Amino acid sequence: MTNPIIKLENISFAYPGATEKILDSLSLEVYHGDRIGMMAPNGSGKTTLFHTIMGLCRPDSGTIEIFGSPVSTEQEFQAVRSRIGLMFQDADDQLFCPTVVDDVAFGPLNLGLSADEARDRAREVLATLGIADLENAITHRLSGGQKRLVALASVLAMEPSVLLLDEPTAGLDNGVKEKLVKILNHLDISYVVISHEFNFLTAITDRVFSMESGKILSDDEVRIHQHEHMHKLGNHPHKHV
Amino acid sequence: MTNPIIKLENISFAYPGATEKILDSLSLEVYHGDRIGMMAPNGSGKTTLFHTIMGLCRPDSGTIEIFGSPVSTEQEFQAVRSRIGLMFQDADDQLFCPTVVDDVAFGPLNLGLSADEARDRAREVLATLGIADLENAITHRLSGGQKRLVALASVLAMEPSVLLLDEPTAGLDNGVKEKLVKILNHLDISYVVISHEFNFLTAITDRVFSMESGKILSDDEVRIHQHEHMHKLGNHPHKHV
Amino acid sequence: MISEALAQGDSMIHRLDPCVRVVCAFGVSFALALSEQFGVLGLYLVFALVLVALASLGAGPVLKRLKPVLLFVLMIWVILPFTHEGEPLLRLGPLTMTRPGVELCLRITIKSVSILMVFIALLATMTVATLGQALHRLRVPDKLVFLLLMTYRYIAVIQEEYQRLLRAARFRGFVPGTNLHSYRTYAYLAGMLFVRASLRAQRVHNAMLCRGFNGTFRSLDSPLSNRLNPVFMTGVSALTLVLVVTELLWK
Amino acid sequence: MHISEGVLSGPVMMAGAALAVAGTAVGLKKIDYDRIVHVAILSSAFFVASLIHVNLGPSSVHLILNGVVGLLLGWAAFPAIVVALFLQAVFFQYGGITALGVNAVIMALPAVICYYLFSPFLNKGKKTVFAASFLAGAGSVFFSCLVLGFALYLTEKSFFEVSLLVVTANLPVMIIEGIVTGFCVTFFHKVYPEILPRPRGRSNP
Ligand SMILES: Nc1ncnc2c1ncn2[C@@H]1O[C@H](COP(=O)(O)OP(=O)(O)OP(=O)(O)O)[C@@H](O)[C@H]1O
Ligand SMILES: Nc1ncnc2c1ncn2[C@@H]1O[C@H](COP(=O)(O)OP(=O)(O)OP(=O)(O)O)[C@@H](O)[C@H]1O
Ligand SMILES: [Mg+2]
Ligand SMILES: [Mg+2]
Repeated sequence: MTNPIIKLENISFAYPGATEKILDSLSLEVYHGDRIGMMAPNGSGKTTLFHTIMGLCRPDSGTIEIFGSPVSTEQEFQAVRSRIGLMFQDADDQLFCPTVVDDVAFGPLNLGLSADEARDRAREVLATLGIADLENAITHRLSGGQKRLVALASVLAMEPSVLLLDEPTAGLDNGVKEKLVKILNHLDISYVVISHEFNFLTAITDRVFSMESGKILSDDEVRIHQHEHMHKLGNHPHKHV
Repeated sequence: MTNPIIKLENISFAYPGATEKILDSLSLEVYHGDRIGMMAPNGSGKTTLFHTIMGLCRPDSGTIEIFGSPVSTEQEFQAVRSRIGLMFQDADDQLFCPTVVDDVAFGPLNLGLSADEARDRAREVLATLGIADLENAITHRLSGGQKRLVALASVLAMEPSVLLLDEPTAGLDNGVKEKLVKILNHLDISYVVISHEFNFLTAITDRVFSMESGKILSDDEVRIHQHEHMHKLGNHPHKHV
Repeated sequence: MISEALAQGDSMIHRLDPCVRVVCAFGVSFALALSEQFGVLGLYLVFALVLVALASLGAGPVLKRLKPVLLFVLMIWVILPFTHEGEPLLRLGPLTMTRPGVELCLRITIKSVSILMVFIALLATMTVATLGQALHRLRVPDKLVFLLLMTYRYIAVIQEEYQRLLRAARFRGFVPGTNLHSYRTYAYLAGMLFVRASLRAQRVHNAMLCRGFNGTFRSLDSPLSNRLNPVFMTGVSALTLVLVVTELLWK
Repeated sequence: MHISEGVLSGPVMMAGAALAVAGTAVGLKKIDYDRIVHVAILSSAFFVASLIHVNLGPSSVHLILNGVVGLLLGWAAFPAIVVALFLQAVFFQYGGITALGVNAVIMALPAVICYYLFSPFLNKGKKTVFAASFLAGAGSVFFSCLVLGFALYLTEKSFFEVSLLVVTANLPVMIIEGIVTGFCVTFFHKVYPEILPRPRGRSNP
């Protein structure tokens, strides 16, 4: 068996000043080829978990190994950060350059590519996602769905080995969701996706985890949870879907 | 048959400077007791529609009647605005006062109530929504779900005759969603709700509309759309829900 | 980032009417800033310490908040005594400390530390929401009070937006340095903040219109009646007056 | 950039307070009810932006950006800056009450001056916009230093060296502010020109 790409072991974390542990001896392994979904209530720590993997929240205890080597200092995290593509919960937070191509090229420029190389890389990725025509569009004037795709492009332009997607579909309509499903199913990359939508998750992942009291719950518990939920809605008059 | 509360007739609207019509001879009638859902792709003009009803976007052509009388000037809109409760897509935009009670009392104060009456009204509404304990909380410290409920409270404190809710559930977990479903099903008020979530909409509304090329589509078309969508997902391996 | 931790307490000062606290803070601060005599300044220092004690604030939080001014004070002690001309007091190798230099430093130190302690004890112990209300009742123009409260309200929102933007930049390999790329990136981040602030302002203005706003600000007034209000007000006024008179007579 | 509490002499303090009150009054008068939310939220943005630290060799300096605020708000920059400084005092104790007036003048007066000097060039070509806003950014910091130095000098003649020191120490800051303001305003120009003031004569700042 190969080594995990991301390996968290007994990670505990509380925000400074807070007493409650958001992550409590949490362990997680992500292997090459994994396509994992994550579905858990608001505030259960999903975003915090992603930030811990990226080295933005430093755990109080536990170890993190990424690509087989332990990371704990800012230098070590900086070295691996560009190989993990994190897509934010809100695409608006991720797009800060004036035009789409500037934004997608921002990461490659930081990786040390020349301006021309970075621009070429950006164009390539935009073409792969089918949004080549947006190249010179002003980022903040894009529609919600377009922003999401550009954010994905700007993450993919770093050529990461694994993607972390934080609620990629919140506020998106079904058309854009289906486009995302297609794109993700065609990308040859491992990913972990947070979403509150079961249908979306099942369409793009092989397993769905949940989180409760700072720990990861396995597939089975999630399934039970879902049945219960659907039952509750069943009490209200609602159309057959 | 009674008169419609809101009646839009042949409304056309384009943002200044833009050529494309966001609303294109759109007509809509909302009657007393109506519980309407609205589900349409991003950028199809749902928020614009709500803003047109409130007089925040002035249509280029067409007529608006609210509570039976035509409105077109700022004065006329000001007079009816407080009787329509619009809940914004982003709760942060709506909660602009420093504390929760200030915010909920802001509307009643503008309606001419005395400070004491306004405070009482605010407390009452907070109690109805089960968040009386938040009264003196600082608005910007609230969690996403709490903000949404306080925004609803601040709209309800105006005692509107009809509610317009713009994506009240975006980014909320199922717990908060269920709470909203319960609250909305117990309120004796007409409303129009925008949401991208079919389950949520069917739980709280009697009909679901959609929008396409600047016009409203009726129930049937929406239902077909949904079936189609579910079918597509069926192609991917996914768990039974 | 912005914390109003000091406002949480429940001391005698916390229970006073905010208007009384604002008026006292203004009066004492200006009287203090205009004093020159060491004796009087010493008394003000004691006065400020008493106020901090009355507000039951721990030494830790107060010292933490005094840190910027303490650093400033340290800096002037290193420079001013040696650069100021006048009667020499002490020779340290090639450097000469002058008496007027030392006196000036001492005066600035006492004044700045005392004024800030008065500020911390009386004003930092209320939330900005309360402060805004107090200013409103003290007839500060509505527009200014509104500006203060609204600015306060959105600082946290915009601060979070900035943190997320910066984080996004760092996740994409941005390492700040002294170069054009870094400055441009920061300019874009700051520019984005202003753009989003402006777009948000439009939405907030709309939200206000929807809730019946028509240009007049109304607010919930909640004066705290407290037996101590007049006592405190009189006490502080009397003490300040005595100190001002002493200062004047001393000359 | 500010003067600490307890440094200024009475007359300087009072003159600063009077000027600040006057500037704020003019600014408030220019803000109508449709614009007040805009001014307030831009003031929050100014507060946050001024906490941004950028590298300068081995150390770092924080941005000031009063030039940007001046260009965006004109006279309304005065009350916006006063409010932001007051909130800084409340949250960080960067100052108290008595120096607020002088500090407001230090930051806001140059902002308004730069608005009048440079905003006419903001609807020109890209290079002109960059140059004008570079000058506005660097210039407002420079003017701020001058006002600060002048206030110190009026207080105490022996502060002359300190004043000179302030100006020279801030030379690199001026350049950084110029560059950042230049990029910032060209950013507005490209992505959201509506935020920039319209050419004067048609509407009031
Ligand atoms: N910077 C912070 N400081 C203190 N507490 C925080 C901070 N960020 C998040 N929290 C708290 O940590 C908990 C977990 O937050 P997190 O954002 O990880 O949840 P989440 O599962 O991503 O929720 P959501 O579904 O709403 O995105 C929440 O209770 C939140 O209030
Ligand atoms: N202030 C504006 N100026 C110019 N164009 C705008 C403005 N606001 C919205 N638009 C455009 O109008 C169209 C409709 O926007 P609207 O916000 O009404 O869509 P929506 O259906 O609410 O979408 P979403 O589901 O993303 O909220 C979009 O194409 C948008 O880009
Ligand atoms: Mg999250
Ligand atoms: Mg919308």
